[in-house]
Amino acid sequence: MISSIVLITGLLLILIGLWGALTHRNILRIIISFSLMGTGTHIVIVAIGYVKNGTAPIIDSALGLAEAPQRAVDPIPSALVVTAIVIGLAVTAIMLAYAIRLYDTKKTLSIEALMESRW
Amino acid sequence: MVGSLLHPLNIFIVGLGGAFLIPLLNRLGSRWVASAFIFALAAMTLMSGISLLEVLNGSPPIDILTGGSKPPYSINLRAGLDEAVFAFGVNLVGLIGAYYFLREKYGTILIYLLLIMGIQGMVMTRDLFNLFVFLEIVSIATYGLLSLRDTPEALSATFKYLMATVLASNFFLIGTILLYATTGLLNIDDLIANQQAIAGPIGFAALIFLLASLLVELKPFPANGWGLDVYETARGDVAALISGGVSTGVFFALLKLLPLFEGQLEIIAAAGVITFVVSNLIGLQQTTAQRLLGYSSIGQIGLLTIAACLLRLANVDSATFLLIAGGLFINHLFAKVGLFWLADYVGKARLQDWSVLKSRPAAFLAFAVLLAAISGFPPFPGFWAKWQLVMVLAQDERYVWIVLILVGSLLEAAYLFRWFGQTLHGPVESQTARAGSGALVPIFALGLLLIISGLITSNLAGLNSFWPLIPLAAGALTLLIAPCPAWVQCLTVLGMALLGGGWLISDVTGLNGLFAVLLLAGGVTIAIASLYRNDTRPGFYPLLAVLLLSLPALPRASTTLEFFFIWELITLSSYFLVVRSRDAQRQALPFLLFSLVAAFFLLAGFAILHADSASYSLSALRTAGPNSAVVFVLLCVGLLIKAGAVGVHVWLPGAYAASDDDVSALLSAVISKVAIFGLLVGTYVAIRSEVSLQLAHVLGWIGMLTTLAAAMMAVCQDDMKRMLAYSSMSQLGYIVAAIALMSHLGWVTALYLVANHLMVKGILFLVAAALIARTGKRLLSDYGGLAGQMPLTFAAASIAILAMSGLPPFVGFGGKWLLLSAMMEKGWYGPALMTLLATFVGFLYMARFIQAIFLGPRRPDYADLEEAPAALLTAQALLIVGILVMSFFPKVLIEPVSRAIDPQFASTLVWQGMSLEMIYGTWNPIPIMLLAVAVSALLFGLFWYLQHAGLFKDMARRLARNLSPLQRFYAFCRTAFGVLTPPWASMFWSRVAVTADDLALCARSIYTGNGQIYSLFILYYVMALYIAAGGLRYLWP
Amino acid sequence: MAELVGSILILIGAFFHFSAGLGMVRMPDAYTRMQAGTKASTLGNTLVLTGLAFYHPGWTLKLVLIIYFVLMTNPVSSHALARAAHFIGIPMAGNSGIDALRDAQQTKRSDP
Amino acid sequence: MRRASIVFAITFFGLLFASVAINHTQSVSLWPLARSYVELVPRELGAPNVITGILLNYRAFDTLGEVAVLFMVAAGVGLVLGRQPNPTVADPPETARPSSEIVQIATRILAPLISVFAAYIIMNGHISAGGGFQGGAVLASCLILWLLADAQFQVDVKLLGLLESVAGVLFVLVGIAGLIFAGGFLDTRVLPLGQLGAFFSAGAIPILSLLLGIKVGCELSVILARFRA
Repeated sequence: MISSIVLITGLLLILIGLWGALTHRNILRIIISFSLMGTGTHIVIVAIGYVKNGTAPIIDSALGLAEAPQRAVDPIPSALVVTAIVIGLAVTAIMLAYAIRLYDTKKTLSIEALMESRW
Repeated sequence: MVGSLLHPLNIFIVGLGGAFLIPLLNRLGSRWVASAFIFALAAMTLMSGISLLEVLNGSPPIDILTGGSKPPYSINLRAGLDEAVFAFGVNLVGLIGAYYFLREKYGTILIYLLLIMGIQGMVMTRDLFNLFVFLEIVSIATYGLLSLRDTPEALSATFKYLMATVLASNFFLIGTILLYATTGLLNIDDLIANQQAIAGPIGFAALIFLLASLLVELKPFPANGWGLDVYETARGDVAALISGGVSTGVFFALLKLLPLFEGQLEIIAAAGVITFVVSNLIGLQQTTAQRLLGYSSIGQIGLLTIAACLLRLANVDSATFLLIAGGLFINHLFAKVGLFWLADYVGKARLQDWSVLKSRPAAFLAFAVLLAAISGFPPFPGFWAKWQLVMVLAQDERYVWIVLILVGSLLEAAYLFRWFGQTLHGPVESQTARAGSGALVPIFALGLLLIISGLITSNLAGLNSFWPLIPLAAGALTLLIAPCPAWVQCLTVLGMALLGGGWLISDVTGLNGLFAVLLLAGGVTIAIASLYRNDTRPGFYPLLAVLLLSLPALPRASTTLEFFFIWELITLSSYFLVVRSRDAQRQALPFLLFSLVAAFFLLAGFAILHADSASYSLSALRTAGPNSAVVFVLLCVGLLIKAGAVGVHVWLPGAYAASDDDVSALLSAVISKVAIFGLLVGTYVAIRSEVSLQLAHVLGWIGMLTTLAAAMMAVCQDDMKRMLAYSSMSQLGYIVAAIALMSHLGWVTALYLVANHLMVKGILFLVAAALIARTGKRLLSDYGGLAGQMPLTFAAASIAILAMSGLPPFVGFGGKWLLLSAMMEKGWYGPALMTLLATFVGFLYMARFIQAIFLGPRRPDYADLEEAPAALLTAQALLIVGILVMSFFPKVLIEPVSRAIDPQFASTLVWQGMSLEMIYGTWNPIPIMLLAVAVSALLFGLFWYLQHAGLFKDMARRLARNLSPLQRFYAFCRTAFGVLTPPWASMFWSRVAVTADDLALCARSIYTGNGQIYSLFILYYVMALYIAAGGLRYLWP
Repeated sequence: MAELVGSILILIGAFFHFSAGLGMVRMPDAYTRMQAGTKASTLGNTLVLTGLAFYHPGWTLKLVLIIYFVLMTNPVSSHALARAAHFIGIPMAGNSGIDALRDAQQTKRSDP
Repeated sequence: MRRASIVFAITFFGLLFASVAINHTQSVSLWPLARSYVELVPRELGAPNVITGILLNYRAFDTLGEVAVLFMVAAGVGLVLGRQPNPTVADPPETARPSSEIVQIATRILAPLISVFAAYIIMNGHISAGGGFQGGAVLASCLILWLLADAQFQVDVKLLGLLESVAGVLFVLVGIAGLIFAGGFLDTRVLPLGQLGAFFSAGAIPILSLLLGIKVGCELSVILARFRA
């Protein structure tokens, strides 16, 4: 049940991100929407990894070595999400850098101004 | 130890280690950074080269393990044959391209190195999430490199690129995790192994997301506006990396995951073909160089996708798959990257400003080589790959795909060579292209690589004999002696032609042998005339060498592949010869396009032949397969286009008239015979099957129609060379009709006429060349009374005219008479009548040619005109000797001809006689001659009467003010025939061109330049894929 | 017995959190919303954490550290936020017209 | 018209995601691959935290790629913003509005606390939750606080760049050591596994985690410093 809730929130976040990226005119808002979409994807990744009433796959006093396979949550999505988050951050950083350069050269942040090359 | 040192895993260690070291080395100085950069790239190229060699001579795909354990637990990479070829190609280009980045800041060098390493990773990794990481490395490296050009357009284009690729990588991530949700696996091999687990809405959505993200990264048609803007605005070498490197990585990722998309192969191929055709269509409307290259590169990737999917559907063996996919990829990679570097070197955005390239002949040669490679001309890998692709598709009965691919390639050749024409004929600015010829070295390296890989792919594709490459070798040799004076080059070319040609035709027997001798002798004699010009003509002599040697090589071809290879070589070299002349800019492109269409028809015909008889040999044409009628029609259409039949003749007069004088002589006398030889080879099959006989009848009618129409149009011409062009078109009509008779007598006539036409047209065009060389004027009305000044030329011209018109005692009469009797024998009364009519109209323009130039009052300003140049006269003399021999000793030609054709037909005619009279057997010549003269006199009188009776009174009166009665008569004929031959053909073809341009205009209008619209297109593209793949069943509960 | 005291403390803490939320929604202008949000939630955190300490006596040291950390960061950040808001001139609701910071800055400027 | 097409596209994707969400059944047990990971990591690598075990050993190639991504972003952002007219001319830090003394004092108190916490996360990556990436991020947050608080504080980008590349090179060297001494490239069983849960255990994972933490911390600070400039 829990993973369905988390999954739905993740998917909703992706939709909101998509909607924001397509409707807002301001570049910064577009970048925020894209990072929102990224976060949504990360939440979906974590939701997929959830196992019914499972705990974190860390062997310590709370979770013994023998019972780990039964009660641990799937470790692979968590490992993937760490990498995905860092990539999401990297891409957002590059987008922000370009937004700054665009503002420097064009003195406007609206996406309508980026229409030089067409056809 | 050495083995482990050169293990492909070290590619990534060197790549990453090198990248991390570069900032440290930067403290020591930029020289260190540059050397470390070159060392790292060279090491990576060496390693991928070694692994390619290992895999080539048989070792199993090299597995690379990481993390110290077996694949399902840790990530593994693989360097199989396909991976090694793709990786080595990209590495090579990366190493050569590093030249442009040596002086950049260390940050750029670092990113460049990681980009190349990232592409290797994408090609070799076998883990899905690792593929995502490498995809991100490549994308982020591209974002970093795109910032090198800091103009506002570049920044906005990059931002659009960012938005699209972030969207695509998010879809990839969603696809990966949903796939994990259904299968619990990340390793690609495991995923493919238990593919049936990927089911239900989640599995389906996962596959579609994965597929969509990879396709979007390949910039498919509707959703690639962002890609084009980046190609247009990025720096040349960065755009080269994107089109060459990044697209390779993404394409190979798609190739790797194809087994997962078994159900959607048709859809992916459809997406590829739409992209290929439409981007090439829009290419017609482009004005900036890099955007045009962007369209072409996106089109080529589309073609690669088609090839990958259809080959998988036809489940071909891995060698053919590598030949086609590898060939197309290598072709695209080297040619496109070279052109982007050239764009950087020229530095001009607009197409027409590229004429500055002419100031550097070497760069211009590279430009031509790269363009020819992209449009799939021999000897480059693209040609062999496209040939093999069409063969496989025909076997798989995918005819619609063949048509679409050929249409796309035609469009691509159209805008590429229009660009070449603009560059060649554009105004030459004073300042040369940006200095620094060092930047040219990488481009030459790519040109060389293209040729080498072309040769390698050629023997992969089954061309295992060496002789078809002799023409190219000769061309290259002549290129080396370019600095020598003109006559030295011309003599060497003639020498090589005689030597090579002699060897080529030495062991060719039967009809082919005859044609080989004819083509070689005709070509060399007419080429002697080229000695009359001793101005330096850059590039003329190598092309002449290629042409002269490929002509005799054609009859030697025993397989369809060799035939097609030589055929394309002739087309390519003749196009370059035509386009060289100044006023040929508008006529050269139609010449090329129609020849290409002809070549594509041939290709289609051969493909279906191969599909039928599963053999490449030309002799397969002899046996009637299930759809030999289709093969017959395709071959005939192609060859008729090349022979300039009426309706598709619009290219002929322009090309013949506009090219240099000696080239037009070669074109009309010798190269047109190539189409005739093709007809002889192609129409054997007609003898076997009944339906082809009816088709042959139609062919006959087309031939006669061409003759009549061309003759009438010839009369209307005032330009000397255009008139001769139309006249050679009408003579070809005779020959086509003769072949169409499909009888022994018919084919003997055909060969007889071929020899006659070659000699006659050679002389007439050389006469025209002499006249233009001396007076510089081209219009018949400018001439008059030159008989006195140029007696020899006058004599040669009159002999040729007499021979051509068919009046005895010269060879023309024999030909006409044989044609008439053959038609009578076959019972074709209609065409026979038209022959007579055409002969009469022929008298008109031939007489006009002599009368207008040599007879009549001499113009005052031609008083001091001396005789024609010696070279032209010697060539004409040789041809006249040929005519005389043919007229008085016909057995010299007829005997071997009938022997050559005997096996195919019942031999109806036995030749014992020596001289002319003996040949005619039952029909005595005298009455025939009288009949011919009487008929022409009658028609002559009829026309004279009509002219006096005032038909077209007003038009004649307007013309007739100061003309002599004869000129008034010709003016009247011109008006009469002008009415009879309305320009339907040229109107139709120009309307075709206009509709193509309009289609391109409305297709490109979807690229509005707005980043959000492009992202919306991407979303709709994903939706379209989902629905097309049958996703609706999941959406509708 | 300890659980009872703990749960009462957590309940009060939760009530303060709720009031913080309510304040954020109902307060008229930026500054009042900021102070409501910060003060109530800091107290709320402290109460919840002390309640937890009663539940798991073993964690008290860590919980005290966390409380100390929250006490340090929450007010400081809202202070910085309010100052920045004032700097870029976000309007204040109400007609009291008293703006201590502005007066302080003026006096500082008039006699450096 | 555009808005309508956007709405249509979003609803379609909504439907698509709905079909995924409805058919998603919460998994009751681990996938075989995941199950073997949970069993293998503590036994083979000696690392209680399975995720860090996967990240730094089995899928270390991903992490190496990941680190390359961050490395490129740091260089890329430098390239993109490199050409800005030198910011010190536009609004020199001297005239930049100094933050109030409350914030400065708080920073002086908090900064050591945060960096200790970051060190804890990095070094205990293989025992409890955390690891190189997360620790690096916390380290970077400490630096941001310092940057915000003290306008004159100029982070030494050159030094961070050096530290970053040294950490990267060491990371690759440890990978190569794995290739030579242990099972394969990036195999952390180069050092003794030690006792499960001890500070110095699980082979080279703590070292990799440390290098990763330093590298990510420096890279994020370099990016942020570049943004502030």
